[in-house]
Amino acid sequence: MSIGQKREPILTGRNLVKRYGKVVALDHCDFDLYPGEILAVIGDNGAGKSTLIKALSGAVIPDAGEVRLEGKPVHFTSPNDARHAGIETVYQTLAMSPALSITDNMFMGREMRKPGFRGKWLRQLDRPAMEKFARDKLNDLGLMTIQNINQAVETLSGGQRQGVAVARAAAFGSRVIILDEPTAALGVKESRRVLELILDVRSRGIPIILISHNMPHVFELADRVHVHRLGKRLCVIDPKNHSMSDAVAYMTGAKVPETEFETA
Amino acid sequence: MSIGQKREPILTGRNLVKRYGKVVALDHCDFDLYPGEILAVIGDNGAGKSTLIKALSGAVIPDAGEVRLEGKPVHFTSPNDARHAGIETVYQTLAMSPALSITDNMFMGREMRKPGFRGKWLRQLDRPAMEKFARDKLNDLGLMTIQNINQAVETLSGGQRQGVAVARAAAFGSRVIILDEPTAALGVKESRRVLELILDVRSRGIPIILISHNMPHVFELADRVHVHRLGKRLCVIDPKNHSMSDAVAYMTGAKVPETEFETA
Amino acid sequence: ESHMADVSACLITKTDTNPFFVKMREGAQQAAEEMGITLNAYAGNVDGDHETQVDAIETCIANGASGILITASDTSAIVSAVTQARDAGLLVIALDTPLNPIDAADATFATDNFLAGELIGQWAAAKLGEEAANAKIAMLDLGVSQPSVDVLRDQGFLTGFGIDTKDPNKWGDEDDPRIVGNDVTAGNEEGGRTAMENLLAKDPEINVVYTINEPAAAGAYEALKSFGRENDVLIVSVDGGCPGVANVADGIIGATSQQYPLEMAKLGVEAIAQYAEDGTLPENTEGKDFYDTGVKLVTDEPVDGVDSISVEEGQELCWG
Amino acid sequence: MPTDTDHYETSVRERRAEAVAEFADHKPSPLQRVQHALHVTPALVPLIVLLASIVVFGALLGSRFFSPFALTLILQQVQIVGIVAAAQSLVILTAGIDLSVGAIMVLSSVVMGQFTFRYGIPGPVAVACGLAVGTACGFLNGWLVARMKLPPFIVTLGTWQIFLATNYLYSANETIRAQDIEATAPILQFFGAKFSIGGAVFTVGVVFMITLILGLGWVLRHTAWGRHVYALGDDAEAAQLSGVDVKRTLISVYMLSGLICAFAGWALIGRIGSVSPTSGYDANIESITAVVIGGISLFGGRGSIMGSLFGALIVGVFSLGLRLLGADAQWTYFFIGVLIIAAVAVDQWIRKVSA
Amino acid sequence: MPTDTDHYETSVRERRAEAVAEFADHKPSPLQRVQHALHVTPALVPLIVLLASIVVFGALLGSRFFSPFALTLILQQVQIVGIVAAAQSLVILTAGIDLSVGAIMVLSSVVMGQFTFRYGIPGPVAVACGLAVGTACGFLNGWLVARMKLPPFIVTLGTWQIFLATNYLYSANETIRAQDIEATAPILQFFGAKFSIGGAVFTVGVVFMITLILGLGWVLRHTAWGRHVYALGDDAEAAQLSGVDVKRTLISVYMLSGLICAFAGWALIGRIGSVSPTSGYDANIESITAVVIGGISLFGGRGSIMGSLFGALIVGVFSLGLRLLGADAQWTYFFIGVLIIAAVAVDQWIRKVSA
Ligand SMILES: Nc1ncnc2c1ncn2[C@@H]1O[C@H](COP(=O)(O)OP(=O)(O)OP(=O)(O)O)[C@@H](O)[C@H]1O
Ligand SMILES: Nc1ncnc2c1ncn2[C@@H]1O[C@H](COP(=O)(O)OP(=O)(O)OP(=O)(O)O)[C@@H](O)[C@H]1O
Ligand SMILES: OC[C@H]1O[C@](O)(CO)[C@@H](O)[C@@H]1O
Ligand SMILES: [Mg+2]
Ligand SMILES: [Mg+2]
Repeated sequence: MSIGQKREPILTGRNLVKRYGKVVALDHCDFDLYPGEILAVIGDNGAGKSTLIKALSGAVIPDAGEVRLEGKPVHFTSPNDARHAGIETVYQTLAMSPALSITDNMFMGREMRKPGFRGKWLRQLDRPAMEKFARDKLNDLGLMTIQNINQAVETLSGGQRQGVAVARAAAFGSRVIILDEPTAALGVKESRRVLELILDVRSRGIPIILISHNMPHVFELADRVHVHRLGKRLCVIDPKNHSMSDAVAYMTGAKVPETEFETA
Repeated sequence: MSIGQKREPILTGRNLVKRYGKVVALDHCDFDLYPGEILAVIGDNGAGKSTLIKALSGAVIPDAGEVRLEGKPVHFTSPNDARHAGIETVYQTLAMSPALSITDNMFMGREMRKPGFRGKWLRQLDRPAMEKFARDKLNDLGLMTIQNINQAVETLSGGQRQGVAVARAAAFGSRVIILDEPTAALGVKESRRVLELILDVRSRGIPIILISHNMPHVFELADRVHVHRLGKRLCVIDPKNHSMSDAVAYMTGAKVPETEFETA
Repeated sequence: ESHMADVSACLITKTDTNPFFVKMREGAQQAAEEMGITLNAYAGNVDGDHETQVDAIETCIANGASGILITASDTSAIVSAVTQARDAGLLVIALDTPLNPIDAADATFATDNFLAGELIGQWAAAKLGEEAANAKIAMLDLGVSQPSVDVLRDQGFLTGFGIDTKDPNKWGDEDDPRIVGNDVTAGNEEGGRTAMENLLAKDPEINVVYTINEPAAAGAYEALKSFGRENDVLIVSVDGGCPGVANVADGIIGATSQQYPLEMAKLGVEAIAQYAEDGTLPENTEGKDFYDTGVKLVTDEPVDGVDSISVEEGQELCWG
Repeated sequence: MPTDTDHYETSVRERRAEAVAEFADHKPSPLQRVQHALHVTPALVPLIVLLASIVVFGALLGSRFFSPFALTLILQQVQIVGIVAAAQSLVILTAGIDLSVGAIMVLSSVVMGQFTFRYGIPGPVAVACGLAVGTACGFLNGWLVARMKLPPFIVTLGTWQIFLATNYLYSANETIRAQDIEATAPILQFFGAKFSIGGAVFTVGVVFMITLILGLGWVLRHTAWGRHVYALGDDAEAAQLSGVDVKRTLISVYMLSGLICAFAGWALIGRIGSVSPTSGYDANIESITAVVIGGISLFGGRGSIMGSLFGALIVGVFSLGLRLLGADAQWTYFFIGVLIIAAVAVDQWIRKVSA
Repeated sequence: MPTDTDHYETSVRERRAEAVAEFADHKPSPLQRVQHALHVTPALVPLIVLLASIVVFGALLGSRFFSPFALTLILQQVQIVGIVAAAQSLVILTAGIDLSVGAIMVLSSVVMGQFTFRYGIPGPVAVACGLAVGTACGFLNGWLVARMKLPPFIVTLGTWQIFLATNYLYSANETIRAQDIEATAPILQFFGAKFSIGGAVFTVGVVFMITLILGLGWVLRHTAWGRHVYALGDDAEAAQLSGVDVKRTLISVYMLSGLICAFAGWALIGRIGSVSPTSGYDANIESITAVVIGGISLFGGRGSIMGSLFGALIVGVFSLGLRLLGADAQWTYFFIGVLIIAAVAVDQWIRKVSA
């Protein structure tokens, strides 16, 4: 994958600002994602990475600044807005309801209704259709052999859950998929499974934003690395031209980049 | 530091077993800590590391097996028992009460009482003495300049909290100090501060057990590395003779060690 | 008589803590034993607890009882349930407290509550003499839902005292300046004390206290005592239970209108037995729309123009 | 945001369980199988208790208890609590609690009565107004909980007092007599209408209670809204992030709860015939008791609404059974107390082992 | 173990705050300073509300209200709720709740009375037995909560019914007359003994209430046990790991709460003169109301016990003040409802900005 500075970005953020009381979580932050790429976002704890992706995915409404999708300004006021626009997010906390089934969770907030009277007036869910879709999607991604698509998410292992969360994103994310620390707190084997999943999704042409503290993972997967510091983008680097310790030095302020786009 | 297999271990565990319902968290596990060393314990998620150190520190009572301190069998039934024996632990969750002050937290469970009637009969705390002690200990460790020793722990930054937790352990831990993932979820700069703290404590001659997922940290600090897998000690390796990827391969079962004490 | 063995009656009281109802229950139990019939007793949790009484009526129907004796907490609202019981063929007799309307029950065995109030009102007025014109009166009523017994006694007292009651079906609408205020007591000690305190705070010069019953009077007395006013305030009440009469003897209560709950209970049980045997319905007292079980004013300080009995006589007739 | 972290914690725990599961013994014992069945069918325990208590009282009392008449009488006696418990269940499923249910119920019934008698509004319109007032009360609760983010326990502790005081002040504590209602606006007593099948006597209120609970059970299971209610009770933060409009759903739950309480108020008029502003004082505690005995978790997101019907019926069976036995009414309270604690202990046991 | 994760979450948040603080503006505005003051002194808000309401009613009512007599009357009227609220505060500080306080109080007072009159036990011994029964009830609650790990709300919902039923069954609903008590066992009325200073009238009960709350305040602040109560309410898991014997401390809190309720039962005899098994029906809700208005968090670990005294007094001031104004008693409930919601909204506001 090339660092396509000349191509049109698919998702951009300009001058994004978000304050929480006296804390400035986003401080006039810019952001660009190009088609087909894996963009890693790295930064120290509290640098504002999660807030940035929440602003891009409608979970947070920025105080100022602009988000554009395929060049057109968008104003998401809830995660559902972003979803309708084709942006899917796997949050740091996975955002699943443990007591509900895999199907329920995959369709949460965008359930399918039965056709005709029962759907329109009784608002009855079309369970068979939802179950079939869920099963297909899990299979599509060659994910895993889950016995019962109606089992409660709390009965799944951590790796399986992460799989379901990514499958949900992959199934509905037609334009962009965002993953916030998908391997944090995961074991070595399980991390590997998730990384393969990410490459799999990318190979279907969908661009991915990947937030991670794990430098080896970042450098293994990413096409470009967005370094976030003190609430804004410090620079974007090419992992092929930079070492992990460079990245960490930027992140922590030990080293200052010459230009914003070091590798541009 | 040398890998003192010949010396007498200060803390040992033999055949420790702990079951949670159908989960076997400790499966006839052995453990040895030698005087003055930093022993790292590594292992996959859920391998039973935290359970092992809880068994050593009285927070969990093993179903079977024996713990010895300086050769004598001990039967801790609460963290306080282990504390009285000089074993101090900094748990993964820090175990502090956010709304209470630094002093309160440092002395939780071993408060000092005023001398005479007021202490004996009214059970009044000796606040001035406790405050002085807390301040001294934080200074001793050259920890940080905390303005007000009576400020609530919730008003401290994460790094400062970690510092207080380590200071508490260092102040009271005369025999062994146990640290469970002290740098997890910490930023780069703050991690560094904690690592220095650990070296500082070791230089005072107190042996340390360090649980961590962070291989660079483990290999930087540890004298010996205890690899934990499926509820028991798989092997102990010398970080100077082994690579990080060896360690990870053992942890995940990708590679099987020839003897339990590879480096012995 | 063996043919009475399968006859059963129910007694449903407002509470089972007020000594009045405790006695009523004992009296009914004793009468039932004498007649050889079964008695089941139920009660609300607190004075005013209406739903529990409805449940109890339904239970009596389910149990195949021949009749129900009830002292209703909500005299209007209970009517539907009572009608249901009567429709099911049970004889329903109101004890102590008339239903609203009074003919919703087959019969009512009660004190003439208006008269009970009137007697203590007259007595208090006569006792004060000239000063009655400047009296400061505290009215310690039963509850906000104003059940009939509450209204009758209150309005009876005011009438006896010579105060215009305005709407006689309602207390609290009077505008005579001698009334310091009304407050509710739930007919128990705790309520009596707090209500008395509130009214004393409103006007510390209160010198006459009307109370719905003797437990409320006992609470009011505690309040007065704590303000050092126990000796210069006239308390009047209704009930005539032995503790109450003893309080009259001790000068705690000035006068009380004595009721006869044992009589009510006994008559009630007998009426049910009679009805079960041959369907006879009880009769009312001449000229009244209920059977009057009688009321006597108990005091050791009789006044002219008001009939009363002495404490000694009262003690002979008292219950509980 | 405790829900956020609960979720995190759960996911971490799950992960751990998996890693160790590999070397743990997995064959379930018969006891574990029972536990599993109880775990996936939360209304089973209260159902068993209900049936067992019917059998025991039936054995003790014979046909006096075990008759269509007595058994349907229980239905009549629990109808109000049953309807209110349905409302309470909805709120508790969202990890909330509603202490104001009884007050909303009485206030609504008073509005129905006073609108008819004080202002001469036709019965059906007055009923509609009462239902609207109940819904509005629910909206206030929901708004304070969802928008102002105040704890439900405290919000409804406050609105309980407010609604009840409003009820007394507005009604001037006046009871409207059954006879007057029957003459002027019989529709107010509609829920009291009776019909019998054999010896069994049913009222419209009883039919309504059963239909309501079956209907809500269906809606909770088969509509998106129902799934969202469970999701947000389970983990509000996660539900929000995965696309549930948490605030709107919460407010809709409290509004629906208010509406159901208003229906309970209507049923109350049917049951006691009159409009009495002092009724229903204990409805909040009784409904919570039914819900707890019915096995719905006070922490939200778990349990079935059928359970609270069974819970209410268990209380009804004990009350009537003990009364028929001639036992002091206090024994009922005593056993209900024991039952509450036993119910939650069993629940804890089920969760623990099947966790 | 939500506490565990709460802690985790808090620590993570703190860390984040720090990293960003470097580039955030830090100068506190005057408003923020006020918030900070209120945050560190949780009893300040209810104290201000209390003083303000005294001033307002004083202005409206003049010397009828603003007299030593009326003001000490309020103390007498709130003494029972005040004492029970002290017990409730302790439990709520541990993140629990005790719905059985009122039942324990009445049961204890009945035991004191019946032991004297039924068995002829000397007054002081009977009082000691009553206190012991209260403590035993508290122990049962504590044991179920700490050892069986059942939720406090449900445990005490159950024991509430159990204790109350026991009370009725044991007492056979018998009221013991004030005059008999005075003659036989005046010690039972000890808390009712009064003395006056100027126009101010105090009773032993009032003095006990104030001493109790000051004493508990001291103990909570100046003894290890007190610190442990706060620590375990804040985060039970952390407290356990850092060396607090959580179970023992919890049980001791519930036992102390039971003992205090028994004292309230003793004070109740002093107040109403007699022993009446129907008293104190609303003590649980009234005490929770006082605690909530007093600014103690229902989530545990935060707040000062002085606050609940102020909370109880605020309710007392409103009740008497509105009565004296001639307002319907219902207005009191209305305003208390508003006050409850306002109190928690202010609390939320203080936390939010000073967080
Ligand atoms: N809902 C919120 N309310 C208040 N402050 C918040 C909120 N969310 C985030 N913050 C603050 O905003 C800052 C940025 O947080 P953010 O979660 O974006 O950081 P991050 O880079 O994702 O950190 P991490 O690597 O720890 O996940 C932090 O100081 C955090 O405490
Ligand atoms: N209190 C508990 N109850 C039930 N199961 C538990 C408990 N504590 C630990 N376990 C289980 O025991 C196993 C070992 O857990 P432990 O916390 O010791 O792992 P670990 O090696 O420390 O993992 P991590 O690296 O994620 O901290 C896991 O399966 C875990 O779910
Ligand atoms: O509570 C009012 C009730 O109290 C009594 O006076 C008995 O004390 C009854 O006659 C009346 O119905
Ligand atoms: Mg983040
Ligand atoms: Mg661990």
